[in-house]
Amino acid sequence: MRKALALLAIALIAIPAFAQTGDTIKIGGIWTLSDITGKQGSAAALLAVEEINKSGGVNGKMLELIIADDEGKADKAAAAVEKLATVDKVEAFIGGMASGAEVGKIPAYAKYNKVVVATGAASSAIVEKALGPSPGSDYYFHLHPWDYNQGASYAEGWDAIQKKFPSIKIKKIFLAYEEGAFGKSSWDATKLLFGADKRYTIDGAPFKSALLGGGDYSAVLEAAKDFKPDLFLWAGYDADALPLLEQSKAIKFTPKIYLGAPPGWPIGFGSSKLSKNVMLYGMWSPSMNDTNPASKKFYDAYVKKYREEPATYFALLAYDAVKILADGIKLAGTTETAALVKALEATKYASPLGETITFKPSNIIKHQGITRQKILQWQNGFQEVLWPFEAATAAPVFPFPAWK
Amino acid sequence: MILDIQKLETGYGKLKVLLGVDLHVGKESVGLFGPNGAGKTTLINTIMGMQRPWSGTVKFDGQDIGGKSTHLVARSGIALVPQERELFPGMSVADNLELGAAWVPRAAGIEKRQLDMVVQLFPILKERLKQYVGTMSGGQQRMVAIGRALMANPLLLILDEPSLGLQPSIVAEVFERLALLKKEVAILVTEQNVRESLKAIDRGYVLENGAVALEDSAAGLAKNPHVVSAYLGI
Amino acid sequence: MALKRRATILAALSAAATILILLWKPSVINNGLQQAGLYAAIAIPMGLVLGIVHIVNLAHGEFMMVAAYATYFACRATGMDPLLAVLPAAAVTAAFGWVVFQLTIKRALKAPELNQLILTFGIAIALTQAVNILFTSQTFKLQLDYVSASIDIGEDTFPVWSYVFVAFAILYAVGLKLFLTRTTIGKAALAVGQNPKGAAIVGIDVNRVYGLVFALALALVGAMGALFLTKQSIFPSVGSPYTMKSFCLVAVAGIGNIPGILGASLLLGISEQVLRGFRDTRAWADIVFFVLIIAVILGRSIKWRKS
Amino acid sequence: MNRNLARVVATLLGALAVALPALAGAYPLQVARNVMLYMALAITWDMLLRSGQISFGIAGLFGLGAYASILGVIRAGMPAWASIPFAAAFSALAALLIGYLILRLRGMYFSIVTLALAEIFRIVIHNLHDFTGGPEGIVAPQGVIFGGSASALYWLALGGLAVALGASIWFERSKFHFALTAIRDNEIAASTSGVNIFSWLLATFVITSGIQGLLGGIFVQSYGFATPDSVFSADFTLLPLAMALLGGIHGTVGPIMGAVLLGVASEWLKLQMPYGHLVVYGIIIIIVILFMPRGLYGLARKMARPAEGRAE
Amino acid sequence: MTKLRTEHLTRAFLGLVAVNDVSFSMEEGEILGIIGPNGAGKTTFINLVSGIIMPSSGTVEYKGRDITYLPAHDRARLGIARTYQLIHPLENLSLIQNVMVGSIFAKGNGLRAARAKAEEVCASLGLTGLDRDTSKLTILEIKKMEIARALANEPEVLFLDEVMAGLNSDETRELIAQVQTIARERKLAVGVVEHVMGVIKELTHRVIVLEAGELIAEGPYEEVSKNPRVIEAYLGGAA
Repeated sequence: MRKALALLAIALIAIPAFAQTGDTIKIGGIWTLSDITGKQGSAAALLAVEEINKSGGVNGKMLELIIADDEGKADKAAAAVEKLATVDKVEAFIGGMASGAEVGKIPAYAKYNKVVVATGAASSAIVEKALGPSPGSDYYFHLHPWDYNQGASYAEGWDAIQKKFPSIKIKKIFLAYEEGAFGKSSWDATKLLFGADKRYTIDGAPFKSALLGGGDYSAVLEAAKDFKPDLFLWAGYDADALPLLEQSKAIKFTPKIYLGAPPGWPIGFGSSKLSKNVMLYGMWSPSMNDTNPASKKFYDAYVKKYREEPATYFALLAYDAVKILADGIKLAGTTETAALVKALEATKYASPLGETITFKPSNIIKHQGITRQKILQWQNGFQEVLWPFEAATAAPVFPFPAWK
Repeated sequence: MILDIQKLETGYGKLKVLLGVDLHVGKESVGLFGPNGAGKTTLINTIMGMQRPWSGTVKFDGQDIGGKSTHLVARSGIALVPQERELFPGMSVADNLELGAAWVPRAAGIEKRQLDMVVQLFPILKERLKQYVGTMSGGQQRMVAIGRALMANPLLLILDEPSLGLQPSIVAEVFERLALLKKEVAILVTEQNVRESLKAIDRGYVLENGAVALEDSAAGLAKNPHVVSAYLGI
Repeated sequence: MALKRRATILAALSAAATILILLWKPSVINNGLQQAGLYAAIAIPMGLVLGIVHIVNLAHGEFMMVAAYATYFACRATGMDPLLAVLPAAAVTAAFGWVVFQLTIKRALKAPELNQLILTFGIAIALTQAVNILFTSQTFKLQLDYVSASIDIGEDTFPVWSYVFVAFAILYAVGLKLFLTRTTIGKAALAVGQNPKGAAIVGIDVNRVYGLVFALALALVGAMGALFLTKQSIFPSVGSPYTMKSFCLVAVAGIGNIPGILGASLLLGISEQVLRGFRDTRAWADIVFFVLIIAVILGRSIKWRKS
Repeated sequence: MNRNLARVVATLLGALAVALPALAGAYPLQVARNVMLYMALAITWDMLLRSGQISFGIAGLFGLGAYASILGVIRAGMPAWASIPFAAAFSALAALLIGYLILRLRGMYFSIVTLALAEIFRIVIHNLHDFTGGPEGIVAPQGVIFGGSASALYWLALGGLAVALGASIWFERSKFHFALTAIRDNEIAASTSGVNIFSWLLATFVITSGIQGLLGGIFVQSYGFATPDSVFSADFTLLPLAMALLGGIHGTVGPIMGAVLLGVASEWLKLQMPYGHLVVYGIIIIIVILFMPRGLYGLARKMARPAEGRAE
Repeated sequence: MTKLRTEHLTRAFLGLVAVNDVSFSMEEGEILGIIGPNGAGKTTFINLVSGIIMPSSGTVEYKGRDITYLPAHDRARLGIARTYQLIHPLENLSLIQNVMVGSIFAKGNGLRAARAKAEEVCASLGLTGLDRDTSKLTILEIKKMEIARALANEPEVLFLDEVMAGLNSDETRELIAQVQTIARERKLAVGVVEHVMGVIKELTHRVIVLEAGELIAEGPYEEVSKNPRVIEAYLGGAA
């Protein structure tokens, strides 16, 4: 709690403090500040700005980050863009998390045609569609993988893992997905990518996430148990993580691989006995500090500044967004859109997320950053990266142990 | 003097309803008459603390109770049988009666005695102690309301239109019982059924337009031509 | 009387349905019962407040959330089991609720019901957001072994922990029934609920009873907060869906009908699970709740018009 | 005198609303659009409330209109502008059918049934994946209406507000005022004075629902997408309700004042304290309800005639 | 000419018969007193005739037309109007607006025509200060307003339920005179429920007496008031 207050105080002080510097490059950052992703995302972005300014700024100018809250709503998000663009006169935007709020920003973004380095929004059905094809959406640099990117990367990852570890054999996959947009798009992607390939048999069932008033998984778990999957995976939220495991244990449901794909994990999940050998999809874990110096540098700086762990990879995405943008401006020597877009297209940024970010076309837009998520596993209380192998921190433990 | 009201004024919003009422009740049974809108119910509400006095005093048993909360007035020893009965329809007769005594210090420890008295007064209630009040007829409910008030072992019993909505035969019965009661407790009763109630009271006031128009003994009222023409016309 | 007959018919029908489902898919009944217990135990205190204080408390679930957070931090600090915290949580939440009542709701008791509704809506926002500032939107969860308790019957394994909610729901319903019909203060509360004016006339301090009943309801909510924590994750907005569910259950049961909440919860819990049991109806499980509400209320209104 | 003052204020506000695109930047315009949307919803909610019926189903009819509009464009090939009146008609028709069923209910039961219906609409849209896009939502292929022009979108929102305002003022000055007030004050006296209670309630429900659908259409076309969670958000029910109550109910002025208060307060607070402003928002609601039970407008009227304070 | 007639009108609530087999009729220009002890069913009877509640059995006829199950608002349109025992001003409407309601909905007048009609009716009752809130009216004014609202319906049958209750003797006298004038000038059939017998005596041409829901006597007041059954009903037990 003290940490939270400290963070709050710093954030409150930070905004006006930067506002006072004279000749600056203003960047607008929009997040849902009441959400942990927005809170830590904005904090990490501030950290990046501070680091850049400490090392002399960008082309002799200081960076200034102005933060606005979208409250997770489309209309408020649109107002935030307008405010940053016209009142604060920012020269580029970063931020974003929920797709429903991100779509609200797009008309305004398009109107101002300033560079946006987006940190969230995975929904191709609404966000990517609303952005539309190049060149209309060229200003938009999307860091987070689209939902179909994620699905494709898992298919790729599991192929690779099975090849490398012949003892791991997956034939039947069951997906328990929360019934909202996130779960549904995961299900669509899974069906498409794994189902098309005859090597896998796919089944799935929706559940109501505890985040939205659910929390009883008995029906979906019974269905999964009847299906006897090799890989059981669930797409829900952090609130579902432990209750799902507890209820799985209660009905003695033991798939060979038990995998969760929430955007974040509950506090202290690793210290729970049930976490043992649970696999997960994600982008980053503190265990990468051991293998990846960029990760360690970010982690240490963040913990030092805010005295709390970054609990979500959205913090790193926001940090990266600032760094990528700053590098782009350095290269372009201006924030003028056409030049900056060109400069950003040349991005080769070694991210603390453990990969080098470049921008390539995705299904609709021209500038997609990360396309792969990682496959990780909880081992001894830590998230160890299994795949991609270049970022791996540990070998998989297989199979998932039977309940005692 | 049990109840002593002097120069009482009150009203609703800007409308003054009582324009200086003087009224007192000793160890006796007093009637309060008057047409609808004369202020009878307002006067009772003011005594009971449901209506704040604008000026004047309300003394009960030597204490000023003007403006006190209703529950404190009730605990001090005034029991009311309201016009609308105000019973607890979803509770049994026994519970309604019990609640009449439960919160009044004067009734503490003698609930059994009071209950005996009530069922003696209204034998029909004895058979129906378990019945929900909401399922009873208006007349029976009126008896429960009177019984509930008596359970409090009150010093003063106020009855607001006890015959309202009752068949004539039951009206007669109620007033018979009231006549029996007046030895035990001081009574203030408002009534439209003047003739019947005159049998049960010692003295009466006629309230008109928020002021006492007439005060006389029961016998005097029965002879008064104004009362006869206004209330006993038939 | 009509009520009793209807209840009997309903009971008979649901008994028959239950047996059928039991034979076909026993886990549906097992899970439905436990879910019903959770719904009922949370809704009953709201029914109590609505029945006696006549306030629709839109901050109901938020109070449970606050209780769960308090319990979580107490348990984490002391290593205590949340089951031991049930009573302290009840006491603390009751005290908290009493203070909130005195500061806010009491002043709005005579206001139009819409004002009360928005007042408690404001309280709900303030509580949720205050917790959000203090603890962020991240989820917290205690991990307890007994939550995964189960019983094997033949080939099937039945989880049983959530029967603790059923036990509490029954405890609440029976306890409140006894309290309201057997104790003096309980009878006073019932009397206030049925007729506040009549209650004042017999010497009951109506405002005090309102405060006490509100605090009592919050004690029950607080205990549920501790219990809820055993099974579910907590986060700032965890309570609000339960506010709405409780509100609807209370309406279906009929205001002031606390045992009716048990029935309504049972109906809801089991029908949800039945729909979730079929592949084709899974996604529609949510709708059953609202369809039932409308059916019951419309059905009842037609009956009213007839009589 | 007082009435003249009100007229002057109204004229000034109207002029301000019309002149705003010329005077203000894109940010105030965007905020004004948000405020106007909620204001219009608050007014329509209040219009039904004048009969004593409390609807919790605003979000349902709003969302229904939103989907009618966007699906009208996508599935039926309507032009975007035409889909907005279509949304109004669709919600009005839905209200007509529902109204027949539920307008005999009173009090809390009416409220709960409207709430449940809103949820049912949401779940149905949520589950008809192939037709509605399901939980992931659906995007208008042509993008935002009017090419996203800030002033055009402002006019569109102002137009929606004007429809709600016009209807509300019409209600206040026509037989609706007499019918609804009489129904609210005393249904029995109303019916023996010849008021056909059910018909007037139905007409009011259909009209206000139609406007709510219209606003849904405007919302969806202004942002170019719909998801069940965004257009059926409980905010569209609770915020208008809170705004109307805080401003003062049973009239056009109160909801306007309430919407300005809450709409501007929420935006202003956000600038003052980016983290945690929603707590203050909740506390504002609590304080206003406790200390101004008749809302801002009620308070203003009370202060305007202090001599007559005593009654009530 | 017979304006209103009931045949065997009966209404029971949960087994309790409130109005039992009442047959009566009202003629044009007649002021009919409806009397009886508290709880005799007078108000229920008026509720049945004005359509607020529906009878369990029996019929109601208006100018020869069967209106037994016609809703209240349609009866108001046909020409049946009434006031209420407990005064119920439409408190959120002003005095004149209260009166206009009758004209607008029962007669389908536009607002302007309704206002003119309401002003005319108010003038005939001596009501002034027409734009006041109802909270600022005296009891007499509220009573008159309720009568005015009923009259604005342009009814042919008017029921006044305890309209004199709560008035002092001067006010009562004033209102009696006005009701008589109105009934005569507008050729109304008026039904009057009153407790104060002086009013009934002065105002009515004929009375019917209800007791426990049954019609027990009918005729001119002088005649009925000597009927022993009536005396017993009123005074209870042996008088």
